[in-house]
Amino acid sequence: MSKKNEDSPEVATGQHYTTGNHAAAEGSLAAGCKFFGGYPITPSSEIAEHMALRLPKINGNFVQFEDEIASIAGILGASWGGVKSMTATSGPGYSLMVENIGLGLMTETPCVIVNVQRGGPSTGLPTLIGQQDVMQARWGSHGDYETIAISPSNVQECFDLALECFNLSEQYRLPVTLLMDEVIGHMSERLVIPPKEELTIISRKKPTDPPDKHLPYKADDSLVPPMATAGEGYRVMVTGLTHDERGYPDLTPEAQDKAVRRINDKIRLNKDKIIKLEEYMLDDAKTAIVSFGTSARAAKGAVNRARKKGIKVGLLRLITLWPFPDEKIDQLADQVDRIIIPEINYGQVTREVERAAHGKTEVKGDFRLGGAIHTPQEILKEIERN
Amino acid sequence: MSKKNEDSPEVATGQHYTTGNHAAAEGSLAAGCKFFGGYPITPSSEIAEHMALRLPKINGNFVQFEDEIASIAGILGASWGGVKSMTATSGPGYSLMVENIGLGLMTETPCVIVNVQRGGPSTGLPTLIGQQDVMQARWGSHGDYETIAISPSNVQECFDLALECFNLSEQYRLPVTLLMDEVIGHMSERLVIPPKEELTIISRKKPTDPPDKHLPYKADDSLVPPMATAGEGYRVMVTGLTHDERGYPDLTPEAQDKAVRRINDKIRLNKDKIIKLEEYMLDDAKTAIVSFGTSARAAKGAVNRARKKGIKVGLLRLITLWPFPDEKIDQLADQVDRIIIPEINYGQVTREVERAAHGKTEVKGDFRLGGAIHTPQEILKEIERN
Amino acid sequence: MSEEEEFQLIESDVHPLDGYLREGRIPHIFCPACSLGSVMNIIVEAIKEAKLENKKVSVVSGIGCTGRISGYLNYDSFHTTHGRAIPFAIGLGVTDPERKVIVISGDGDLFAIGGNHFIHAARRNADITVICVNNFNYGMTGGQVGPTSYKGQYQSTAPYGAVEEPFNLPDLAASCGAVYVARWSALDVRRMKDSFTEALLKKGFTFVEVLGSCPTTFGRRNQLAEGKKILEYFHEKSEIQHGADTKTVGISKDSKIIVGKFIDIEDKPTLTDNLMAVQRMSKAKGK
Amino acid sequence: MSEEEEFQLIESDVHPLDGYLREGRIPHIFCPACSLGSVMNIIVEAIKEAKLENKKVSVVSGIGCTGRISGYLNYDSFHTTHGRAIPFAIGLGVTDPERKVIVISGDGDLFAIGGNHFIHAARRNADITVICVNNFNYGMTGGQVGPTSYKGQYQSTAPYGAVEEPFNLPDLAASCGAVYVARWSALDVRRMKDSFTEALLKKGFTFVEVLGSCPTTFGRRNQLAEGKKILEYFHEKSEIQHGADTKTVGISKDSKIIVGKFIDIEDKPTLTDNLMAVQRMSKAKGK
Amino acid sequence: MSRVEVRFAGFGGQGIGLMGRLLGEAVALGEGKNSVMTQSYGPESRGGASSADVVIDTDDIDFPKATDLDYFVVMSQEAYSKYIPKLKKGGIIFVEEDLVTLDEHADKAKKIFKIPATKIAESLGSRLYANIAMLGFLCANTDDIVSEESLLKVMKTKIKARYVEKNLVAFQKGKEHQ
Amino acid sequence: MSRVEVRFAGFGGQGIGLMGRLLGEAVALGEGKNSVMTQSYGPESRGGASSADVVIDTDDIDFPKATDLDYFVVMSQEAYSKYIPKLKKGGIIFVEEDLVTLDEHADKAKKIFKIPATKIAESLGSRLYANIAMLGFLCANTDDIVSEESLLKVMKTKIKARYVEKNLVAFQKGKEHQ
Amino acid sequence: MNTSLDRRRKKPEWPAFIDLSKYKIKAHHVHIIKERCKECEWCIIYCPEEILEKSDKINVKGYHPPQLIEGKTFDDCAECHFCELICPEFAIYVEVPEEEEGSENNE
Amino acid sequence: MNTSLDRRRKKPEWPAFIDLSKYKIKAHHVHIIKERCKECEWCIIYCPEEILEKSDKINVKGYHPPQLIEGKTFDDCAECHFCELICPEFAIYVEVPEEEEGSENNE
Ligand SMILES: Cc1ncc(C[n+]2csc(CCOP(=O)(O)OP(=O)(O)O)c2C)c(N)n1
Ligand SMILES: Cc1ncc(C[n+]2csc(CCOP(=O)(O)OP(=O)(O)O)c2C)c(N)n1
Ligand code: SF4
Ligand code: SF4
Ligand code: SF4
Ligand code: SF4
Ligand code: SF4
Ligand code: SF4
Ligand SMILES: [Mg+2]
Ligand SMILES: [Mg+2]
Repeated sequence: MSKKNEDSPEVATGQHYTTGNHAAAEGSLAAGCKFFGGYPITPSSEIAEHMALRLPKINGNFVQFEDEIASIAGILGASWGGVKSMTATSGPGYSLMVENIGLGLMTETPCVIVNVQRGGPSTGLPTLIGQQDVMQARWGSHGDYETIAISPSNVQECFDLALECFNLSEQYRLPVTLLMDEVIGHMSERLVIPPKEELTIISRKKPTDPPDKHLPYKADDSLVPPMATAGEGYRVMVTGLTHDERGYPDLTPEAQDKAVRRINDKIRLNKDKIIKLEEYMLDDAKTAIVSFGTSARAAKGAVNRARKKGIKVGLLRLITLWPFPDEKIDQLADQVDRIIIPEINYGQVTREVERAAHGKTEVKGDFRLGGAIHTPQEILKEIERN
Repeated sequence: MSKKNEDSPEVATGQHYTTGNHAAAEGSLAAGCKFFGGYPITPSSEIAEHMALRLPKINGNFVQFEDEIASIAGILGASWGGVKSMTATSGPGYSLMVENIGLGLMTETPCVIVNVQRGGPSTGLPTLIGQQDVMQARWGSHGDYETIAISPSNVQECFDLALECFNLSEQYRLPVTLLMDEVIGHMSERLVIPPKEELTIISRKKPTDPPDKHLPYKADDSLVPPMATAGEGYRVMVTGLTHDERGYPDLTPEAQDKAVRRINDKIRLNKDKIIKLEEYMLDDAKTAIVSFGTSARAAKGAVNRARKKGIKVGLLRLITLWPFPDEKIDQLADQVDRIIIPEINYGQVTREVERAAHGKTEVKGDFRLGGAIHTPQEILKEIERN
Repeated sequence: MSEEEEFQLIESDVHPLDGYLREGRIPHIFCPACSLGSVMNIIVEAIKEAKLENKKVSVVSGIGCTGRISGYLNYDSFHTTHGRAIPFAIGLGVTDPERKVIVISGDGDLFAIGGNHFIHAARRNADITVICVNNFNYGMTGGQVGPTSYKGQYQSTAPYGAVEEPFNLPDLAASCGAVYVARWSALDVRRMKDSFTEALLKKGFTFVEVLGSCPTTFGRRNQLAEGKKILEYFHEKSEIQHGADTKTVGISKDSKIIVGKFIDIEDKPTLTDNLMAVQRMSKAKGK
Repeated sequence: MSEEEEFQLIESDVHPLDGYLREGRIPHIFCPACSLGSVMNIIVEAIKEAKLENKKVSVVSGIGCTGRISGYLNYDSFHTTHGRAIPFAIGLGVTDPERKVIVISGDGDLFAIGGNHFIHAARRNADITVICVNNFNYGMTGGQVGPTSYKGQYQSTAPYGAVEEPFNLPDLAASCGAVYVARWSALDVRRMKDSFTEALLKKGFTFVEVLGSCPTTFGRRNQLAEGKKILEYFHEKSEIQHGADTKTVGISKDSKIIVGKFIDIEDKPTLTDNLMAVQRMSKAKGK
Repeated sequence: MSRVEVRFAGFGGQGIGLMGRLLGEAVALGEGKNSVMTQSYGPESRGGASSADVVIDTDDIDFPKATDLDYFVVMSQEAYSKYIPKLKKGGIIFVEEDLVTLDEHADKAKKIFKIPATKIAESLGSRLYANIAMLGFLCANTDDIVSEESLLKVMKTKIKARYVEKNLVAFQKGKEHQ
Repeated sequence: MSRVEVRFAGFGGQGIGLMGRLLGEAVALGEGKNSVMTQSYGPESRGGASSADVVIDTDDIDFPKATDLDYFVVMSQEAYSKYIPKLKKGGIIFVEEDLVTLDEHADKAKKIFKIPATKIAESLGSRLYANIAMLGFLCANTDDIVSEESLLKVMKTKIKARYVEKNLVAFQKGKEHQ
Repeated sequence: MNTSLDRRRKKPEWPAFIDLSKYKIKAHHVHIIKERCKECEWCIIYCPEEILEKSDKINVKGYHPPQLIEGKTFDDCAECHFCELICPEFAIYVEVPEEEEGSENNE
Repeated sequence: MNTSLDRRRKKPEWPAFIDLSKYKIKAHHVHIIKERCKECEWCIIYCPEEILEKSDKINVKGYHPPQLIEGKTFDDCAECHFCELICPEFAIYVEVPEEEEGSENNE
């Protein structure tokens, strides 16, 4: 894929036939990403490779670090240097990153981490699909935090949602995870990239008060403080220790409550604005399928087939996995007799649905443990079982 | 603390006044731990320090590695070398270990990891309490797995449960987490260590078939295969890749299903044997407190105070956090009008209780975000609120 | 007697460098007779001396007593995670080639958990100045043995004395490609300042090792329980050997301590130079 | 024409070394003309030559094409996580001083993500033999640039050519304290076997770098698309210099490639020796 | 038009993925239809079996993998044995005749096209052109997948400049093979 | 006997933790009562405020921290200001008189004992003995906490051999201080 | 087929990587496991006696395993085992008959 | 109090770490922020002019900040700033009056 538009070379406006990985890279470039720090890992490496090719041309920098820990640390540094930054990895690499993702969460550093999921645990199935890192994206790092994770189901969405990840990351000031899977990452489909003017691009809010008045961790009602970065004269003070509004370490329960509560609440209280869902034939459904990523494609296939047979079934596709759409599930639990969750893991989203459904409907996971995806026929069978 | 018994120098039989950290170290030694690989971190370092002092005397080895990743890798290696091994850390270190904890889970390697929890996320409150790593202990590493995590509430339990962790780890062949917290770790109390003969010590099951017939990853009904280790002539083949019963890499969905399902099911199906709970005044309770670790002490104080006032309240103390006691909570949800969960985090066990209660009772978390513990008075107030 | 007569020195509430420190953060948390305060002092003096524009200076640390230094300094400062100051600094640095990024951290942070980042940054000739305060142990966590502890040194996790060979930091830096390498003890404050200044004014990967005094967790266990004893020790053992072959400057118990400027290489392309070159090439080639 | 006449060589189904390989695992996954198969072959020959007791041999790898070698060998074998073979091997090794632990892995595994473990293991003089097959790139993941890629080398993440200085592996090993350091190209099979044998018979941290042929992901992008071209390249460029100063053996594009045995030090206490000493001291002192 | 499923299969190094990508793109950008191309990799991208599916439809494509093959293009014995059960009854097989021996499973095929693609490629100097020869052969003997024009266009943009010419010859030779 | 709460407080380096540990162990192993000792650390164990709580009870001790101090042993101004609100009305204060200036909050105390512990310690060669001098002073002026015998026994086993003697002297001097 | 011979001509003297004098020449067999060969040609190119060449036959993966050059016999083999050591596929090896007699018909 | 003087006697010549000739001597003030001092004694031990000593006074943390040795005056100070540079507490510093005159009463 080569750039089409000389005026905004970061946006490869036009029609392409490409992979989810390349689309995610292009979406990131379109969002304004100027720094990629990463370490190769199957099945995500094509993202790094594409960024290595594209970034230098738009005066961005690609650094292949010595490992994933350096990569995440490097992109946090770059974000504080004032540029949008990202990395891409898969399960084993994400596991290595969790400590410093925590630093990003605590210091409220915007950046994007792509996890192209493969089968796990451990080295598992390096080249085959898994959707087993859903819970890790939420709970992988120590300490209390809320976070955002988004899951695309086709190549176009890899572009759109990569861009969205940057927007959310800048708006809410946190590392956001684009949780892809191997099939989406390696699948080729048509991708249409609009002209730059048609894209909505959000960047971090900047402080307006002068440096000597500025309190870098004081937030207004949005709960998200504006972000001064290095070199702007604000003499930012950034620490992973519990800190006060000045950013100074303050190792007291009171400071901890204030700081940690806010970084959690800025997501909890803005859930509705953040969460994206696709509802498909749910209106009259008595059975709901809840699914995401590649699985959701098979699920849609199953819904189509079932509807042809007259079965009242619909699909709730979770585009946003975290924050979890508790309210929507609760509502759905009131409506349907059964929720089926096809997922390529041993019951991760199913657990969350179970929690949010409050016992009001039957919740049934349909699990594959990795390496292969459900077929529509298999899910249809599950729908028809009763 | 010095050894008292010349015959079994690994068991410091006698009465001591010591900290939770030292007690956990002694419990590990009593369990037969002969290798500690670690990297210091507050508030866990005293465990390493005590092991450095004690292990060489009993022909064990203490290696301070260059970081936590090397530490966990090292203890996995030692376990395959045929000895019981352990490490101790806190949140940031645990975060660095999750990738290789995954290796331990996938390769079914017994070992014990102590996490003395401090306040997080990130560097957070290095010297102060948190209970914020409960979910991480379950979901920190990528891929699907089940695991065991245990939480002591006093110094004696640090000894008893450290030993129990080794037993479970050897019996079920997996890394087990002793999830302590800063207050328990640093608190001094009386500790009574019984003579060696009175301790139950479990070691990994060994194969009985000859090397040329042996299938290292073939399990019987227990779902736990016997474990041949290096140097025994079995020519073990250990890999974090998905593998077949021979241990050979087998990168197919079928092998994945078989291997990953079993390592999950060996815990899921043995839940009842693994889970340890303390029930306190629950029989006639209309309000239940569910708590663990240091918080459970304050909770017990609150129950005592409330009972004096005639309030029907009881405590379910989760000694085992993972696997989670779903059935017990479900049962409790049938019995009580309300479950209150005091925990030093922003709602981790509360989420699980919410899931397992299936909407049958009110579930209310009572959160502290770290650095301080609830007082009995505060929990009492929560009990009395209605 | 008047105050003046009693104390004779002129009493004051403020220090000329207070403006370079974050308001309200002094007194710092360092122990009495810990040289970290001195090093902090000297860093500020060197930044002044090098005439760097204040807002173009960033200070990055990992975790440890030494790592706390960044947070006291009134520049853009970043107190990251344990061992990760260097990659953070690299990311920060490449976003603006005019920025001067200083990494200040401890021996454990930079050479135990962070060792890999150090050798790679030196190899890449990343544009950062790394200052390591080597106090021979992990101060912050209570005095465990570390990769610079000498054989026979007692620490909480080496109750029978350390047995491993320590790293020779200047040699490690040199063999991985650092363009400037110096070592001074905490007593050599003026030479330290000169080295810091030189390092700051140089492009590429520059490294200064400072032998620090840690009376609390190192000294106490090694018959050097007071800071003044440790400085005395440095004073007795130090020998200046500019340009010494770094292979020869390893430190062992009771040996001479070779200090000085060991390496000062000119004109080696830095990471920033290389990234710029890639940008140029990418535009030249129509790939 | 009979079979015999057509092929002339005697057809067979089994190889004399098959018993040293895990049953049913050949053919291996390595590409045509990848030297990893040869290295595997030579490791087995060296273990035989060193007359090690088979059940006292463990082979540990990280992740990568090279890392797959452990899994084919019919010894106790451990295919760990990326970069972590060395600390795993240390833990494994200390549980039985009689065990010989061989680490075999790639340049990325041992020197990118695993670099810290390497330098620390060398510093500690851990009792392991580390064999690195340096194929100048990350083969397994499709050919990314790595810390041994030379300047100007093309790889998928260096589409404009690599710009960073590579590590000089023998020098890094030497400066961290390895007691045995040698380098051979994939063509030097017999000398490689001798070096492996020597390394296996030595106590402490021994290191052999093998320059491997990776036609698929390295060669293809660098005008060396066939394995035979890479071997030819090694053949042309190699020069044996036993005992060469390791500082001088760095590899750059089109430069000479110095191979040979560079370091062979006697009688340095190993990690195992040191741990034993601690055990003795702990029993002596009544602490 | 309803869904058409094509699977290319062989071993690593034969350029199976490229065949899929070229066909997929030719369909999606050249023919105005939808197409999804997915690949299945062996251990981290080399050795062993390799396959690529192209699913073609005028409608949206929900499920991206091929399950009932309309066309099975096979270039190794291992791949043949592994995937032949997936061939739709009445599907069509394209086979590299020197590397694959068919068995009774192939009987369900409506038609079988055979080509010595590797030999053809070797005659052009490298076995690496075998995939494109096969693609030419496929293109010549089908009419509901893709036009030659679309395929050639994609080949010219997607194949590295210095290899384009030889590949076009290989394509031609494949096309002409009877 | 009901719960007794003792808090020791000062700054890092004064040996506050040791005071707590000695008292806690003396009670638990010497007096047959239960005791829990908890510490609160500053930033990773040095500098700033430091405190140690000892809770003593004949019953099981549920909540391990001190909240209503029966005894407040204070050795720095900062610690005094921070913790004096926690003193139980009618509680007792032990204070290092050279380092702490009391204020009106101290009025709620039943009794206040003052000692120049640091000066006493300095007279023995090091301010490091101040904590033990204070412990002696505490022991001499209370009767519901611990016996001198139990304390001395613990001191002899828990303090490094080479420092025991000086500490015993400090203890004695503290005990004798009026 | 001459490719391998052409290549060989480019090579400098052999001793750079193999010392022929070390290996005494005697009758023995060179074995091939033909389905394993992946045609790297290393045995062919680096055989010090230059007795091997690519065959025309292809194996199941389409590779051409080595064969003896016409006119060469096992007696020309130096028994240096170089082909055996360098073959990455465990496809070629040299076996010296335990007894000189009967070595020709041990199939 | 003589401790620091005793210590000083052990020292070899000063130039090893400070070159006195570089600093011209003139009148100026040495300032102390006494609550910051933690009594490391470095300013005392390493003052090349040996004009400082520990005072008897204690500050709020119980430390004894330095004072001028009896009989010494600011004129004895070499203005080398060594005490200022080495003080880990930012507690002591030297200020040269802008103008020589009036320097005695700038308090
Ligand atoms: C991941 C992680 N592991 C361990 C720690 C605990 N820790 C904090 S500082 C430190 C070592 C400090 O030693 P050094 O870098 O030498 O600094 P010093 O305190 O001696 O100046 C350690 C191990 C941590 N904070 N994070
Ligand atoms: C934590 C982690 N990060 C990244 C990877 C992906 N990965 C697998 S092998 C490899 C590099 C292989 O390079 P090298 O060690 O040189 O081995 P080669 O394949 O070249 O023999 C990488 C990056 C991984 N498996 N785990
Ligand atoms: S512990 Fe050591 S390094 Fe840390 S502040 Fe105290 S003296 Fe300094
Ligand atoms: S990619 Fe390279 S190193 Fe890996 S098997 Fe193929 S040729 Fe060998
Ligand atoms: S052993 Fe092999 S390489 Fe050596 S001469 Fe014989 S055929 Fe040639
Ligand atoms: S060395 Fe082995 S694989 Fe290569 S051509 Fe010879 S027999 Fe075939
Ligand atoms: S400046 Fe300070 S150190 Fe120098 S002579 Fe004056 S008082 Fe002494
Ligand atoms: S150097 Fe500073 S802290 Fe030390 S004694 Fe002098 S004034 Fe006090
Ligand atoms: Mg240190
Ligand atoms: Mg490699």
